[in-house]
Amino acid sequence: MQPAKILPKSAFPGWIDFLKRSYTVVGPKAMHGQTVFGEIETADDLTLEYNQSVIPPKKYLVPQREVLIEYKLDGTEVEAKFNEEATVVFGVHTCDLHAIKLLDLIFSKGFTDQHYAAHRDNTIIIGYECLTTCGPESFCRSMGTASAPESAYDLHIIDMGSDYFIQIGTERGEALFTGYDGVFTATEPDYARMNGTLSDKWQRFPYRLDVDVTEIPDLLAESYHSDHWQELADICLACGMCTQVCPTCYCFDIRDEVDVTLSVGKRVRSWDSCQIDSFALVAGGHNFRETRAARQRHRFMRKGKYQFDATGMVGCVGCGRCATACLVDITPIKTFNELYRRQQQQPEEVEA
Amino acid sequence: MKPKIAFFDFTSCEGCQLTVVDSLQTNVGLLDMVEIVQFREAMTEKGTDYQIAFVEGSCTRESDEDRLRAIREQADVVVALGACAHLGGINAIRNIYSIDEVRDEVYGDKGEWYETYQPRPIDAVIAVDAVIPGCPIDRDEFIAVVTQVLQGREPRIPDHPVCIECKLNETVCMYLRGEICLGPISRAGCGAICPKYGFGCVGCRGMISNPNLESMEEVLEQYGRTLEEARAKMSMFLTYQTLEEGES
Amino acid sequence: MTSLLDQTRFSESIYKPTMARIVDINDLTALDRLFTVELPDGVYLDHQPGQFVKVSVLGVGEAPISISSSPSRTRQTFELAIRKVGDLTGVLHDLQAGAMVGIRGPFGQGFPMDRFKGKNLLFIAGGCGIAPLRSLINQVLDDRGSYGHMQILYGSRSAADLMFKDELHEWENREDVELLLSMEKADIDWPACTTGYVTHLFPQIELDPRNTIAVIIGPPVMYKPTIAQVRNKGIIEGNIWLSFERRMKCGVGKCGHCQINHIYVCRQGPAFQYQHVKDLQEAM
Amino acid sequence: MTTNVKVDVHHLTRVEGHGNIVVNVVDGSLEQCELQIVETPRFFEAMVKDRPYHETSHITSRICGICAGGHATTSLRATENALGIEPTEQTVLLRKLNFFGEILDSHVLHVYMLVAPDYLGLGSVIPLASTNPEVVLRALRMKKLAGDVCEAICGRHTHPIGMTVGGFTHFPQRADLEALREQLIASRPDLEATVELYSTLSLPAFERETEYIALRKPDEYAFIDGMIASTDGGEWPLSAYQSVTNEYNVPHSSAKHTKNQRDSYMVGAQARFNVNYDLLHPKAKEAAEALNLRPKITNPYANAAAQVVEIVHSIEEAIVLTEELLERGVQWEEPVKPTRLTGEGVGACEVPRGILFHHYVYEEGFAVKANCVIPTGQNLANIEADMRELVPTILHEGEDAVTLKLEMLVRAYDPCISCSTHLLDVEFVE
Ligand SMILES: Cc1cc2nc3c(=O)[nH]c(=O)nc-3n(C[C@H](O)[C@H](O)[C@H](O)COP(=O)(O)OP(=O)(O)OC[C@H]3O[C@@H](n4cnc5c(N)ncnc54)[C@H](O)[C@@H]3O)c2cc1C
Ligand code: SF4
Ligand code: SF4
Ligand code: SF4
Repeated sequence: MQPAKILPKSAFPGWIDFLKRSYTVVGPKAMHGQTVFGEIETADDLTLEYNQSVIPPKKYLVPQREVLIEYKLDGTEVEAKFNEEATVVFGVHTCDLHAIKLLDLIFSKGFTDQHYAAHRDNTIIIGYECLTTCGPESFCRSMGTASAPESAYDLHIIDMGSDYFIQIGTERGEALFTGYDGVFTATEPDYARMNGTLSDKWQRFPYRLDVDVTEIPDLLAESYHSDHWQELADICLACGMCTQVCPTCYCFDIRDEVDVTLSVGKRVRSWDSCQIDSFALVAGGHNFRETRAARQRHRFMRKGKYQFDATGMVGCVGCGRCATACLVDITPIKTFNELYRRQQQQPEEVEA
Repeated sequence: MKPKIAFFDFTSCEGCQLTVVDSLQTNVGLLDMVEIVQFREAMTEKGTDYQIAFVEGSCTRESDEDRLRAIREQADVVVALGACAHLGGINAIRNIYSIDEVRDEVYGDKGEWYETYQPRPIDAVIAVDAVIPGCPIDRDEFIAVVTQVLQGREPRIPDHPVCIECKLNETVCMYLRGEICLGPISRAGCGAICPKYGFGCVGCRGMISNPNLESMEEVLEQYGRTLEEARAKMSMFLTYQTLEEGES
Repeated sequence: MTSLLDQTRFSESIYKPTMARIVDINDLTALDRLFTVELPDGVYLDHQPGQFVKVSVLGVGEAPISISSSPSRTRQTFELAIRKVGDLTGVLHDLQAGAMVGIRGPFGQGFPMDRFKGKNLLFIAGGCGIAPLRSLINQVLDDRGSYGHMQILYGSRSAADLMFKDELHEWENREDVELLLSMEKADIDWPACTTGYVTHLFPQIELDPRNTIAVIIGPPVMYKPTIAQVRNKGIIEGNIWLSFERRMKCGVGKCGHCQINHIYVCRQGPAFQYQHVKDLQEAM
Repeated sequence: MTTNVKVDVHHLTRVEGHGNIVVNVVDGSLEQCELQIVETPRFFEAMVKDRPYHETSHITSRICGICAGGHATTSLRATENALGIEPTEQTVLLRKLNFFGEILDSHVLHVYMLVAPDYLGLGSVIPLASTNPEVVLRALRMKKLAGDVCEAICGRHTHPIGMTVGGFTHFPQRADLEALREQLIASRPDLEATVELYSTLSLPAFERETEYIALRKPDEYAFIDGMIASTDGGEWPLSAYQSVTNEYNVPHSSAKHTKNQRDSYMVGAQARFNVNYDLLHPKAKEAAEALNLRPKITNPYANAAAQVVEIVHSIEEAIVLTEELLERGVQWEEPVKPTRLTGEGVGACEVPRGILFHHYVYEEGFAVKANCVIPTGQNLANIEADMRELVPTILHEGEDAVTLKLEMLVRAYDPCISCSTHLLDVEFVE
């Protein structure tokens, strides 16, 4: 790995200006009491100390709405469309870096999704080490996502008070400093300070899960027939907010949109949600996941087990977004802990 | 041959027809695709030979019914345009009063001058093939529905809650701002424009077909709002539906 | 020459269809039509019976459709039996020969023909399940010597709903094929036709359970009772094969619509060995 | 000379709402001359009854889809006056900007799509799309600009969202305002072309002097708030609106008629022009010059031309306003809270078609009484007076010509009929 860099905070605004010359720069911005990823004009727009953004930065890799192909209706022209905008995404939290790693696996597995790949190729990801938790709903430490995974970032920033310690993940990350002279190579004492900062942070991150994350897939496998799904279904609004805000949800719909003269059109992909009634509805009216209970189960099984089976990573990274969004307070922590409690109780019940 | 389309207005503010005019701003090509034979708000000609009829407004009197039936008779496709036609909408607010009360209170001694009865959606009178919901309708949805009809397809509108679109906008939830919102039980498709501009959803596109009303009550309670407040909010566009339900 | 799958996989986008021409359209029933599709020059469809393609009409949408023709017959043209049920299929039915459609695929796992060789085959179709099964049947007929005894049970609502009537007659007339029909309304003059569901045909058949492979394709409601009958005949789970239909948007294991528990029907299926799916609650 | 003329225009077209023109001349004498308003009564005053104060503007905006923003603004001003709310300076500026969008939208619709076809001998604007596409595209472009102004401020033009009692619930970003300013400036060639188009149209020659009433403010061409002013002299505070309008019912109309110092008066662009000419933006005055308009205009057909002048005024003032907002910056402000929940108040705005009054009584935050007096209602008596004077002078032109000229006359007033149908008699306790 390349030696890390030290960027004095005083030099940070200049670096942003420098990057703006070649890239669209996006990052966390304060918006009406929330944080939202959006375009950055100057360093002042950035709020690097932030609680979870409403929508994760996945929106830069799998946009909410994306044109896949454009065509003439007579078939004489059919053209695939790809993202071409060179973007730097600033301030991605460690849990979101894990989520991006998972998306990378999904979209390259089997058939490579070239549209995702184009976004990934054009998007430089700058992680930001969380030094405190993101408020009451997050549980990254329990999910093992409170530190940065190496393969997901190009650069990773650790706030060390007066300076930023910047880890280099890739060559193209390092290249962001090419031609910028406000940055220094990290030295031994810098590494020592960085290590101190990192080891200090853990006391601020509580464990919130009663079960070890490695047991989650088995726990869910055993909970498939739990009554708890119906209990969740009783209160679930089936509004789909939980999946929209989740950094590891990527299910999508594809539709054709045509101009009113019926001459040209495009095939558009947009986010979909397994919590919506019609998600698994087929012609003939058969709905393979008709009940809210089956849909809630599917959601948590996906997070806890199916995505693990497919990628080796648990599909929930503990960001807590869905818990914040859900109006009836269905949360992964409560759900996982409740399933665990029931699993623990079960043998005793059998004995009694 | 270009399909002939006609627009009809019943009791309404004509905002939906205006939105149709506005949709031309970005889709002027529509004029090449169809022949508009009637559009009273915008043209003098009145053709009676048409295949597609867009009907705006609620049915609010006996004589409207005949007009509606005549439209149904002529048109192959009848599309309800906007909340007034789709739901009864704003016009049905007064349905909480009996028609006699309306006569006495509102008309006074001039009650005999004007014909009226309890406003209703047009599908209470004739079969409707498609709806473009909303107050007012969404321009893009109008164009999308017309396009689908031109393609010979059956238009479909979303049947999931407004919340989903609201989250995509990254709007601060109205409940967190201490306001009430019908988003969780209302039909999306508007881009959650009301919460986006700071006003809790009033359900102008109608309810989704499978709302979790019990849970909605819990949401209200959890955020310190009352069922009465929610009912009041629902009464803006859904009075006709609420009353119908109460009767059945 | 490139195979369509390579064309799909290595085109700049897996979502970009190859434009192909409909060269022939024939009515099968009032609701079903058989489309013969011709790929552009230099592209051939290299498919397995049981696989599907994504068919699209530009400006309308895309749907997964099983390939109904056998790979043993043609390479540049293939057949799709399509039922008019909704948006896209409605528009497809309005097309005339000569129209262009988009094709991606073939996708999914078909039936493992090598494993069927030397075995007796029991094919069970309900309704439009005959469309994908026909690909398999014709493949076997074209290489008849490699397989054992062949039985086809086909359940249909009425005579008017029978698909591929000409071929049914052909199969009926062959010595080496045993074809039994069931109809809810048996209003046809047919040598072996029983009133009722396809499950009512089982008492009429004899088979060697140890050497028979059963393949079942039909509407969702058909699977459970039919599998029960097949099991009843003594056929083990490992010798029962099924094919599933689900909502599918991408066809390549991304969009999530076709998931049954952890399984993506579009990638691991649509053809499944019964034992791999029998415990999945959402499967049947 | 035979002098039996019967005009019966059933459901007048290219106007908002349903109205019929009925004229019956028997043996040269005018037996009947009416503009019948046959729209079903809407009962808006009854609809807002028992509703919380922050909902009234959302309901009353649905009186009319074309001047929805005007109704909403007027309603907000009435509620604010009733509940003792003084909006902030920023609120006043944002509302004004939105209002220019509103005026622009409605006027462009009227002058291009509703009135212009008459002068070009067409039944609608649609054939123009193939014969003179640049005219139609220009109209659509200008309407889009109007819609964009409203969208930036309160979400949409028809049934605005972001305006609320005491302020706003949404604020334009700097980038939105910058984009607006650019668009507004870029529309100047379209303005010139609009003025030019109208300078070539020849209006029917008809003059009838009447009383012209509009809001007036000392320092600006009034659209929101002000005193009620008349060209016959006199200024009244808003609270005295009933003594200005003197509403009365007539049997052939589901909209009430009004009169002030004469038997009828006129409101709308022409009245505003006559009352407030001195306060027009200089560029608007230049446009008036080019259109040969000087106060006081007494030909009612010229109302559409006066609207063209106001289009210029609105865009030029909107540019000034956008610059001012950019300079001072737009802050997120909580709406001003009511100082009382029981009270009575009147609000008035110059909506596109003229002066609009909303009047509410609230008890404990809920509306108990409401009254709206709508511009078209105020113009009805005046339109009929025009018709009565006009018909005898054109009888010789034949039935078709009489019909067309009467339709054009009514259309010139830009009537908004569904707005004006209200029948509720409300007694206000003084
Ligand atoms: C592997 C596989 C193989 C298949 N093979 C064949 C085949 O060989 N032949 C064949 O005919 N079919 C086949 N199908 C089925 C075929 O894919 C569907 O019939 C087709 O997708 C229907 O598309 P459509 O656009 O016509 O219908 P749609 O219009 O998409 O839907 C039809 C019905 O679905 C429901 N629906 C869909 N979307 C919505 C919504 N948003 N809201 C409410 N309801 C909705 C409605 O009930 C509607 O009537 C196969 C499917 C799979 C998965
Ligand atoms: S399931 Fe919830 S907590 Fe877990 S990653 Fe998704 S949004 Fe975050
Ligand atoms: S639905 Fe709303 S916008 Fe449309 S006509 Fe009715 S009141 Fe007006
Ligand atoms: S504001 Fe309304 S629509 Fe938006 S998330 Fe909250 S409840 Fe749902």
